[in-house]
Amino acid sequence: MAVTAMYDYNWPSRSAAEFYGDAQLVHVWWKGNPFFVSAATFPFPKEMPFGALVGLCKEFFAADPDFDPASMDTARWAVDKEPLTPDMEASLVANGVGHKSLVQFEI
Amino acid sequence: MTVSPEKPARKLSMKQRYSALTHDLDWAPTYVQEEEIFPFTTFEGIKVHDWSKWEDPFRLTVEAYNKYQAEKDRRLYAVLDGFAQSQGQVGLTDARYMNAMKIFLQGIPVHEYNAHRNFSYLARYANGPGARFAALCQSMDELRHAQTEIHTLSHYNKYFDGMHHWHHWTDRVWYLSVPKSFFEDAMTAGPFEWLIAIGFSFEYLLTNLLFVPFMSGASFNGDLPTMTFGFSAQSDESRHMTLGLEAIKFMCEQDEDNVPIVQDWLDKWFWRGYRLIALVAGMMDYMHPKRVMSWKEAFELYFEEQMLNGLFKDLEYYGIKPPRHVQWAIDEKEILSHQVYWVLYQFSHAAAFSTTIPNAEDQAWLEANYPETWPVFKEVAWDKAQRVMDAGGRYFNPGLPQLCTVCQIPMGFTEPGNPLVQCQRQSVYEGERYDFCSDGCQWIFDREPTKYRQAWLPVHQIFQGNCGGPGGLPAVAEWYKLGPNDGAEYLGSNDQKNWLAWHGQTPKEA
Amino acid sequence: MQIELRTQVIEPERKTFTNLVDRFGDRPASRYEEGSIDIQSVANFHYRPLWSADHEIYDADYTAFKLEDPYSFTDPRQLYYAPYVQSRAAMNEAFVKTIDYVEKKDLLQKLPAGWDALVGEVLVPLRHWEAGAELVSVEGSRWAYGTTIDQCCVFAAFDRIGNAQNLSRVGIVYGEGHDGALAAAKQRWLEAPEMQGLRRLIEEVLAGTTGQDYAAKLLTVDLTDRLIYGLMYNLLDEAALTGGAGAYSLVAQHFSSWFGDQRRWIDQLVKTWFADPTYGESNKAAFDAVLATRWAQIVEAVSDLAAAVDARIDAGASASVAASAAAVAADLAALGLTVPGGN
Amino acid sequence: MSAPTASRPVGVDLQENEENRALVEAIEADNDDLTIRHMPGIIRLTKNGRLVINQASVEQRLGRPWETHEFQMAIITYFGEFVEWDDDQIVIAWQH
Repeated sequence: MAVTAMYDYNWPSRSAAEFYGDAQLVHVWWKGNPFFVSAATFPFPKEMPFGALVGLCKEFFAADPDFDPASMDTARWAVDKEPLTPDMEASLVANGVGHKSLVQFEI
Repeated sequence: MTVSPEKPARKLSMKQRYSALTHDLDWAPTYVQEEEIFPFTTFEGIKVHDWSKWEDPFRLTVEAYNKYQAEKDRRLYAVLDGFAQSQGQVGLTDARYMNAMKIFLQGIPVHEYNAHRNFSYLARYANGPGARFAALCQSMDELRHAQTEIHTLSHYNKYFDGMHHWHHWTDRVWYLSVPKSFFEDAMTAGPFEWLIAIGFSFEYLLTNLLFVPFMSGASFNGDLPTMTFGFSAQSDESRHMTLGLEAIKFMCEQDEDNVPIVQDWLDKWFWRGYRLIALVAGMMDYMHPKRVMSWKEAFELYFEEQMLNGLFKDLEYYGIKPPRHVQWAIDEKEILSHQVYWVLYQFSHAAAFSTTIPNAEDQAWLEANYPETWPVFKEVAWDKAQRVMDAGGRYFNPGLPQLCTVCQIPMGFTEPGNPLVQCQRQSVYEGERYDFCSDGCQWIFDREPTKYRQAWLPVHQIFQGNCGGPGGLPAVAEWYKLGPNDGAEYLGSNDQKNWLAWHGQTPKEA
Repeated sequence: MQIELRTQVIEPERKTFTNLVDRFGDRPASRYEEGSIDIQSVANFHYRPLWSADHEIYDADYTAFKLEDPYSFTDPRQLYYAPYVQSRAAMNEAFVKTIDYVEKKDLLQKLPAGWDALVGEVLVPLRHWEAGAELVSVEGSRWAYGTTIDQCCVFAAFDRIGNAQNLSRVGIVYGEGHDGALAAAKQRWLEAPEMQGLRRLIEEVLAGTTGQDYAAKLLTVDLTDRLIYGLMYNLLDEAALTGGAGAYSLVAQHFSSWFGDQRRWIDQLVKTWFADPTYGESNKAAFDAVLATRWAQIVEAVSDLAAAVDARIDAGASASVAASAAAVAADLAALGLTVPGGN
Repeated sequence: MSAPTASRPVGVDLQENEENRALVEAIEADNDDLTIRHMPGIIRLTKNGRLVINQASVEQRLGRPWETHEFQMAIITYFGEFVEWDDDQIVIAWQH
């Protein structure tokens, strides 16, 4: 829907992909564990392998005293709510992760 | 001229006199077109046929306004002076109470001030003299509120951290973008939308929740100055509520075609305002050491009973329905404050207030007031946070949160009926994804995507290097100008140390 | 049980807010400073206005008059809300005492014929000038950059609607408690030839026929006020005393003392604009532009008013306005400004 | 159709202090079936239908002249609508 304004109101996004160069924002969400009150946003390189994201997650979510890093190896993944069996060697982009995508896992 | 020996009684009634002193000052221009003088009141599509139908039941004149406002301020400043002279801060329930007032100072006066500026816009550009004068009085009031709030908290600033740089923080720090984006959203709208946004939805529907139980709570916690300014501000607020109510009725009565536009604005601004005052829910239930009533009870009393059962029955007459997404708000009343405080707790290392785990007394109160939701929340959140604490740590979230594009609160609100799973909504507009915490925020974005995609989202800006460059959190904190004592954990904080010293205690005794 | 007297002095952590320490040094700040400096948002605005394609919510570009540091201007009266309403409550109380006295003694009914006509046909219609000036003032309250300027504007707006109401009360008393005199006065504002110059001026200013610069508009009104107030509330105040119209003087004194207060902040603002290290010269040029477009119109409009005064009483109004205009022009020239028509 | 206005509550929250005692007493005297609730600093008065504040009742208890404008010094919030605010009376009710 167009904004009703006194002129053609078409201001651009201030979070657009172009502002992040070779990186893109990615939201990582541990679904079902509200100890992390919300998903976390990261500026990940587009070409970063998915496996590197998993590696970072193992460190990041260790803030939860009950977290077992090994459990991530069997996590169920989804990107933008579509289930995904990630190719750990392939890049985020190749795994369908775009700018401001929601990468979620359940363990 | 003949002079009668006995003066007759005043010949003009209060209403006629008010009309002579306000409405009658106006005239229809003939040297220029009316729309040249009032250029902003047509583009929104609101049709007004007769501005003289705008009613102001208060019928204040400048003389009466100055007289009563001067008296209110005399009383208020006497309380402030007395409190400062007697070192009243020593008599608060606890220093951690001050954290609520830190958020208040950082997040409220600047927006009272914004309201002042935009009511000046209405006072200038509304076509009708009645509406303009009511707006001018409100502009003055809002300036008053900004200043009395600053002056009230000025004394506390001398003795507590987390207040001294509020004006710098308010334009920059992440959680303060929540109120900032709310008011800037309203200020960038046209004059009629502003009236529905702030005049009606915020002032009439929602500010009671901010001011009444919260200020009563201040009194309960020994904060007499805050109670006094709060109630004093509220006495102006009743005029503002009246303006808001008049605004919605006026628009609906002027033309049937206005009703759907007003309904859309009401739907938008109810949700926008409700999300904003979620912060108050967290402050009331978790940051006040002693509580008058829970958020849930306040919501039932001041929103469900007064507004849904009272006001909206009245507005049915015009074809106005209760706000879209109101049921979502009702469903959230059991859980809202837990989620908000949990956000504040885990990100207070990057904030100008401190937080701490609710103590045994707090927990008993939470259990009694939220018997359904507190035990669930306690288990997944606070028990774990306590274990981290017991092991010598302090749980802070190691990252930056995903923010809702519209309300800008970290996306910690959960799906209705499922307190363990956060609500995730996404829209794609012109190829770009946007995230939302709720159906309400998503609906608002989808109506006006080219407005909300401009949002200066703090997390996104940090990653663009616009908040102190690429140096990570330390660089951001420096750019925020946060001092070492302004945030993080309350226990062991400078505030707590001072508090204990004032009371002749050491941390161990506490 | 022992009661220990607390003798310890609690040392404050700081004297005031950090922005004020940064600006003024480590000293306690006044309530004026805490409530007026740096209150307005300045950074990271979220959305663009729906009603303007080329401005931010707060934007120094709403006017050509600029300050490198907006807070280099402070109100010489140091008025924030509480002292403002307190001082105005006192002023209103004094006015009410006057008007009640005037009413009780039927003083407006006892005016000499010329003064009687002057009050009904020239003075009371000026309530509409005040109402228009109120709108110009409150426009500044929205568009000014910085709280200290905005605050002076909103107080001026409130003062002026108050002036309009006070003139209306004069009209009600003049009309012996009815609003008939107000209706007649409004008719004069709309139709009497001597009022049309002022009405055209204020309508054009509000419409922005020579631009939407709020500060230029304020200055236009102020220049006009200097002549109107000089005539109606200074010259005629004196003339009333010698002309047997004491009631006029009783009323006029309130307006002239208000105007003295009003001019203090405007003079200070102009002084600050002109002294600005970066914008001083461009501010002067902007003032010159106001004079070039409006000065002749202002003098003519108030001269028409003076002629109407001269038609009713013998107080030398036209000559006085001409002298006032010359004096104002000389003041402006002394500031380095160019006044059209010679100084 | 909405519920009749007579059966829907309206109300005011006033500052609970010595200055407002006469006002509260006047409201209590002039409004039957008033519900009263106390909170710290606040007295909340609610009633179904219509709530009336009479200048004469307040003045009688106060022992001095009282302008209806003075009500603004006492009020914290209200719900309903000011359907009348005159020299001698203030009425809060729903309209429809």
